[in-house]
Amino acid sequence: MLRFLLRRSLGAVVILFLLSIVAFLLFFGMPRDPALLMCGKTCTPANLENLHHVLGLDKPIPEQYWIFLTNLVMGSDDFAQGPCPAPCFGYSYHSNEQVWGTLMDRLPATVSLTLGGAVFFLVIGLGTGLIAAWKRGTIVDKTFTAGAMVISSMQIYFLGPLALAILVYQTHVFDKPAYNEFTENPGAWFSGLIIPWVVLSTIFASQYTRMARSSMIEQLQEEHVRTARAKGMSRRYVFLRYAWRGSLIPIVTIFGIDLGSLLGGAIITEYTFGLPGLGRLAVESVFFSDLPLLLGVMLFSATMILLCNIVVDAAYAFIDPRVRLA
Amino acid sequence: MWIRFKRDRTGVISAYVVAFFFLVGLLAPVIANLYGKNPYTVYADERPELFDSAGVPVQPNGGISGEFWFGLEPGNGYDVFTKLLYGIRTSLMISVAVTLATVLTGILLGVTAGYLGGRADYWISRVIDFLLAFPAQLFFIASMPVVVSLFVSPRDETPVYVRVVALILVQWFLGWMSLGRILRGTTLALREREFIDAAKVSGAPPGRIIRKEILPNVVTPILVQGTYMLPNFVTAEAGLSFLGVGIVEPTPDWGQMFAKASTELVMQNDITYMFFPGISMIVFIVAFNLLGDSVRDAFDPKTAR
Amino acid sequence: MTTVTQEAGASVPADADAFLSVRDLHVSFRTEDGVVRAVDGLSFDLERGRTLGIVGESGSGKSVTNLTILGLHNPMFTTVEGEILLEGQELTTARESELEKLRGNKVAMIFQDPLTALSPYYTVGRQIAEPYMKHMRASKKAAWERAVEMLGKVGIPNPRQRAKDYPHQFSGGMRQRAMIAMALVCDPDLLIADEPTTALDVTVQAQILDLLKDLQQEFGSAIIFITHDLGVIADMADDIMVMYAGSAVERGTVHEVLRAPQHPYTWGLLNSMPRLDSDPNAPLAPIPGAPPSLLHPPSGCRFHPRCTFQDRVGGTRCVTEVPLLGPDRSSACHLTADQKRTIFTEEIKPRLR
Amino acid sequence: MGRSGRHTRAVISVLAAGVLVLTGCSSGGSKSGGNDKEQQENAERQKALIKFGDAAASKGPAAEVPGAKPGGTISVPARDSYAHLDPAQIYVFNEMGVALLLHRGLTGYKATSNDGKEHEVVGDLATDSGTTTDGGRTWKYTLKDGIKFQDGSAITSADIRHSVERLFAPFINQGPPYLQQWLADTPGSDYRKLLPDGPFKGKHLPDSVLETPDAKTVVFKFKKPHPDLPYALAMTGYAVVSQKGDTKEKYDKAPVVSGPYKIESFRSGKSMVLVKNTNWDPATDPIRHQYVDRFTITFNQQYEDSTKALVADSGTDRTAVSWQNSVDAGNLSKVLGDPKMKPRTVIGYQPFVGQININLSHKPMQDKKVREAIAYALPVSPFVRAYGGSAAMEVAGGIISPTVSGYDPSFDPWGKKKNPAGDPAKAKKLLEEAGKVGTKLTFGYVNSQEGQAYSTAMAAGLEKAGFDVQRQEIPAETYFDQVSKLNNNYDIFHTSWAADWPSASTVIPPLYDGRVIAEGAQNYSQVDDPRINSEIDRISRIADPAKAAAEWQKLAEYIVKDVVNIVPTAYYKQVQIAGSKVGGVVYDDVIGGVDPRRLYVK
Repeated sequence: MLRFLLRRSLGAVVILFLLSIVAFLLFFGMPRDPALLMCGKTCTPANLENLHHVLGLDKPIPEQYWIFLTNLVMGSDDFAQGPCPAPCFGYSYHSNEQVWGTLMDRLPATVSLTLGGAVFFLVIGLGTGLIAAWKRGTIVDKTFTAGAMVISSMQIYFLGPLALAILVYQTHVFDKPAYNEFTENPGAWFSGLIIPWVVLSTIFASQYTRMARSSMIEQLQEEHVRTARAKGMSRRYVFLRYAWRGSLIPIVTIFGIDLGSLLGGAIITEYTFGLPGLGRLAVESVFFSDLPLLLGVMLFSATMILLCNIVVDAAYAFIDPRVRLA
Repeated sequence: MWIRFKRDRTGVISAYVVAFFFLVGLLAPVIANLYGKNPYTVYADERPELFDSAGVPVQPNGGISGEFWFGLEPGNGYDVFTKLLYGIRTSLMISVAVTLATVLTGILLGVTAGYLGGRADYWISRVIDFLLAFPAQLFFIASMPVVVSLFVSPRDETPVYVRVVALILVQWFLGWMSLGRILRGTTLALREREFIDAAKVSGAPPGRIIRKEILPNVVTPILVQGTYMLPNFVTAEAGLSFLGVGIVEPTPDWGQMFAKASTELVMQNDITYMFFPGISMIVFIVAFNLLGDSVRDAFDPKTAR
Repeated sequence: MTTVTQEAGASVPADADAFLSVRDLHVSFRTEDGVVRAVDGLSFDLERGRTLGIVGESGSGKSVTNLTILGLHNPMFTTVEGEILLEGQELTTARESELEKLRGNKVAMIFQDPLTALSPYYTVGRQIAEPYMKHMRASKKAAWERAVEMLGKVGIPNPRQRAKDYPHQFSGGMRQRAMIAMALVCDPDLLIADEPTTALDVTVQAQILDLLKDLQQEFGSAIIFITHDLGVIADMADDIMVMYAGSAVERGTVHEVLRAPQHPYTWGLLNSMPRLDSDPNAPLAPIPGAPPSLLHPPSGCRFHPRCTFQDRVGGTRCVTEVPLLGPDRSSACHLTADQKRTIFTEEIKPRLR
Repeated sequence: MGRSGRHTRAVISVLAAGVLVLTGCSSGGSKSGGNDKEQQENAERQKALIKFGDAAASKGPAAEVPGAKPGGTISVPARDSYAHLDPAQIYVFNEMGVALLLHRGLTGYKATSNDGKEHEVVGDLATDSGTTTDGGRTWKYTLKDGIKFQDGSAITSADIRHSVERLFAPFINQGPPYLQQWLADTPGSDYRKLLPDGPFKGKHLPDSVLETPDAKTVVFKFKKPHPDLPYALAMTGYAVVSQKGDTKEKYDKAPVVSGPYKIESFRSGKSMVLVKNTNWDPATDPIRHQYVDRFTITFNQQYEDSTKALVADSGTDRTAVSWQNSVDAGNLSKVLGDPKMKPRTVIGYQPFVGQININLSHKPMQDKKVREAIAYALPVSPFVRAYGGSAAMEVAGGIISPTVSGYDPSFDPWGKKKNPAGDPAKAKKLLEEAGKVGTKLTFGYVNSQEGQAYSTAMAAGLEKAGFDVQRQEIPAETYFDQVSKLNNNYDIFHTSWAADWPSASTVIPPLYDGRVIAEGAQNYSQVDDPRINSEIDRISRIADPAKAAAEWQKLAEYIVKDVVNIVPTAYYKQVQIAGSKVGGVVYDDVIGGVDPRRLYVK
């Protein structure tokens, strides 16, 4: 187990390393000159020069990258804005805040959105999925399947604004979604996120409905399920113990992927509802061509994805005894 | 197989719906011409009496009328009907291109990896793993301006086609892996089959084996995957335009209409507007997914629905 | 007497002391391409303590028949006609809950491939204990003990340890033993073994077969033994029923059927089976052609398209008329008894010896 | 406000476009407050002029706000966090707002009426608004007694000198350039050559430029007369910085303040708490009050949110008012329509004037007929539309804002007020006369939702008149750097400019003086018209603000009507509301928003 985790983490680090390179190069392809942003109004070529120097943009890219890497690992004190402990992505060009700090500021919103949403869509999605599989072929099954089909074809950028328009702007039933710290005001935290949760989970749930149903049905064809029935186990018991256990693998896999990408920033959702999460941070950092921030977000969300993958693989071991880790 | 597909009614119907959308996209200019409007006219200035000073159509339901079948877009007051036609046209054009590109790449790399095996296989697989670890959406957003800047200096007007090409490129870059992986698997399996060995023994050159023996056998997964990928590309493209990094005004585009629909202007005053892009896209995606399922069932009936 | 039989189609009250009796069973599935008549008018009886071997190629309806007995067919696509009486209780119309009480309790089943037939997610011990807990209302603890005991009985070394293992940690043979333990845990009156040895290699086969025989001695349960391997049947079964394309074509005691088979299909089976003592130069004579599609079964005698003795019957009887299976020792073929005997002794036997 | 004002606008518009999805725009821009009423107000404004106050006027304490009583906490919802707190870096609305409570300068604006419409420039740290004996070349300031920083240390001329000298340091790059340019007597940003490293490497400004003979006296010496100095020094950008407390870059996060309030806590992007500065002596301050005990500022409050909360008026929102946030376009009509909101609502102009610049450095644009054609054809309605309709934008006739002395509401040479969609027919005729039909116009627009919206529509309008318009998007955050490049390839592009003080002298010279054409300077249209230049010189010398205003007005009309290097688009307006328990809510024209200094809790 431990060896497995170590090995996987090592792989992840390698991928992150490569990714950071790609992202780094990517940024330097950008049409905007970050110095121009910093330079501000009374900008002279001289100033620009100076800034290029301050930002280290005049150094060759490999060197810049090396600096970035060393800062990341052991922090740095030679930032004009002040010291920058590891993990140091430097300071944002735009807000002059420490990137890591900003990331951590934005994380709670994303986490709240993701985990809250996840609870919703797992419960709803798997619930309906199981029911559909249990009542396979009946009208219930057909309605669920059809409904899931349609909903899963909706996009957050349609459902979201629609929900907002109806619930907020037309009927004023809800306030505009907003993020409030749970610790400060749980009530506001909940009411502020409810619409995003519902919208997010509606769409995700529909996909889980379909997946749960099909994998359950697949499992029910399995011979060992038949054996269990031949043993005289009740249909319900077999359904919930044997078939369900088997369906977990694909579900967990997909869930891991979803969770990872969501935790890395539910870009469109956060953007649609104006939630101050990592996703929106990402979009901002692109708009302001804020190199440190952009790199920060990119690596962070990649880390999330990889992390979740590892967790999922580890989870297999608990679900399926045949899987041996190492 | 073809017969089995024909027997599947939902499949056939959805096939018609999908075909309809492609037709609409294809014939957009013609239809617009007959309808006598284009998606570029600023009716807010042409016909100010139809709007208030914030550009909201004064008539109910977003100004739907005999003259403007789908109403007028809040803001500059473009004609929604023609805008939707052209929007569909743009989005489909891009998505089809992306699909073709990814399929070709998938075949190329997947089959090579699977057939050659060994080092080639190893590296291609690693690349696939690596690219799969990418935060795709984030990558799209971040790279759009970059790719655009590869074609034009930021000082010049970005021609529409450049944005289109850029959209195609970025989506292609992270789009081909899944298919590639599947094809690699299939090829790997095929390679072990007797008839390939037979061909090998009979001294057929690899190229020929791949062409004559392998490709025919991977058509099924390609077709199935293709029908699944295209709608995803459509929504992804729309997503980018929605975020403002894809197609921008005044070029009509599905996603860009969603962006418009998500402005307070629209949500406050003119819900009607958002249904046109919304409903049309849902119908399209549903139809396409149903089609996809039918195609899959038609090709390999074993897999349980 | 061993197996009382009725004319196909006729329905006479089941023989009183028959433990299981199947009457004119029809099973058909609805599929994409049409209705498959998997079992078509099958009847047989079985008494306690006896072993009935059912032989036939795959797709001849052997397995279907037995799944139907347990009511494990998928009710959505399957229609079942005729009756299945277990100690006089009608099973085809029985409610799910009643069937559940029987399964694993009165009637247990062993499947062909123990690897896929055992759940990979639970320990062998637990899977064996489960039915015991359910049917015997036993406590978790007691059931576990029982499981361990059964594992011991089927010859698993240090069962207490192995009970905690998962199926994938067992060898093929041990898995099948575990299967058997699982089937016998509630000492059932009827054990249905569906090709229990096919997936195993020969040495293990022998062990499993011996095991089954011993256990039958001990538990005195009746066994339905399904296989396509006459060799296995020879040392397992008391009686044999040969099935072809969904219905029985020949039946009798092991001796009768193996010593003096009457049906061309049975001859074919014998022919296609290699023997240690047969002349290596004598070629094996596989049955020509392939099993018929049950979508559109051949008219008349289902076997006629592959039968090499049609001409002996003469006329078009084989094509038009369905041969009936008589009671007791009999076979469903239009050849006369003499023809059968002479053809076997003069043409088939030499090739076997 | 000037440059950064516009810069922020650009950045904000990108935020609006890219980041806050639910951006501007509204239900009915149409139904805003009656225009005639405003016309009258404007008329009054013209009369209201800003005088330079003497020692008497500069004496503290400030006149009590009627009904005001001390105590209580006011909560302040704000959309944007404060990127800068170092006064020399402050050039942006919301930051200037809070700076009014934190930083003091040599001079400041004293409201002489309670409606925030009449002001006079008085001495803040100085005993008067400044004395000059040679028409504005030499200005002498004497510091008051008892003026202290928050740490209790006295403010001396040394601090003033330091504050001025550090303006030349490279890391000060966001603030206004006036004083520096005047001292160095150079346009653009060459002034930095005067003291490249600021005071930090031991170099200092010579007495010939800045003289501090004793701890209380500061003397500015210019080569040219600059009668506007008192105005300029009133800007936050020239507020005092503590010499020994100066932490350079870090000062931007934690300044040593001199105003009535000091920063108790500041979590960037989250919140800021201001508490009374005990070392502030009201007796020394003619313009600030210290009624409220605490201000708690919360950031990331979108306009919709703050509006909703303030309208609902419950709990702490009853004692809440936003300095920055205006009523979101969506609720505008609702708020303006609701009589109950009336007493809690303040309406006013922001000092911005929008204009399309015509780049005269391009040959085709040098044909006056073409420019007139543009002026006629250009639809300004798209601009008004894009920013929320007539409640947020008012179609402009000239370039002098209603908040600036010398504004004339009746001036409208191109008939935009009557016909905001433009007059393509007339334009076409002009083009045909000039034989320039099909002239190519490269239209640079800010790449934001609004930018895309109005540029496309404007382009459409111009094309009707027979122009061939090429739209080119410009990244919002570098927009102004791009368009202020001398060799930029845009023929027309939109900018908006806010007067830095209520005199056209901060509008016309920086924008239209042909001699300040320079890389990165603000003469966007690159107009170099001898008459404009000479007039600027002449009017700059007029010491009496009133006379000057009248002259500026004439020059402004000449520019718009006869030079046609720009086409005015709109005056920016805003509506702000406060909680029912907040007193002293006044829309101050000079601040361009609610005056934080006068606030108290009822």
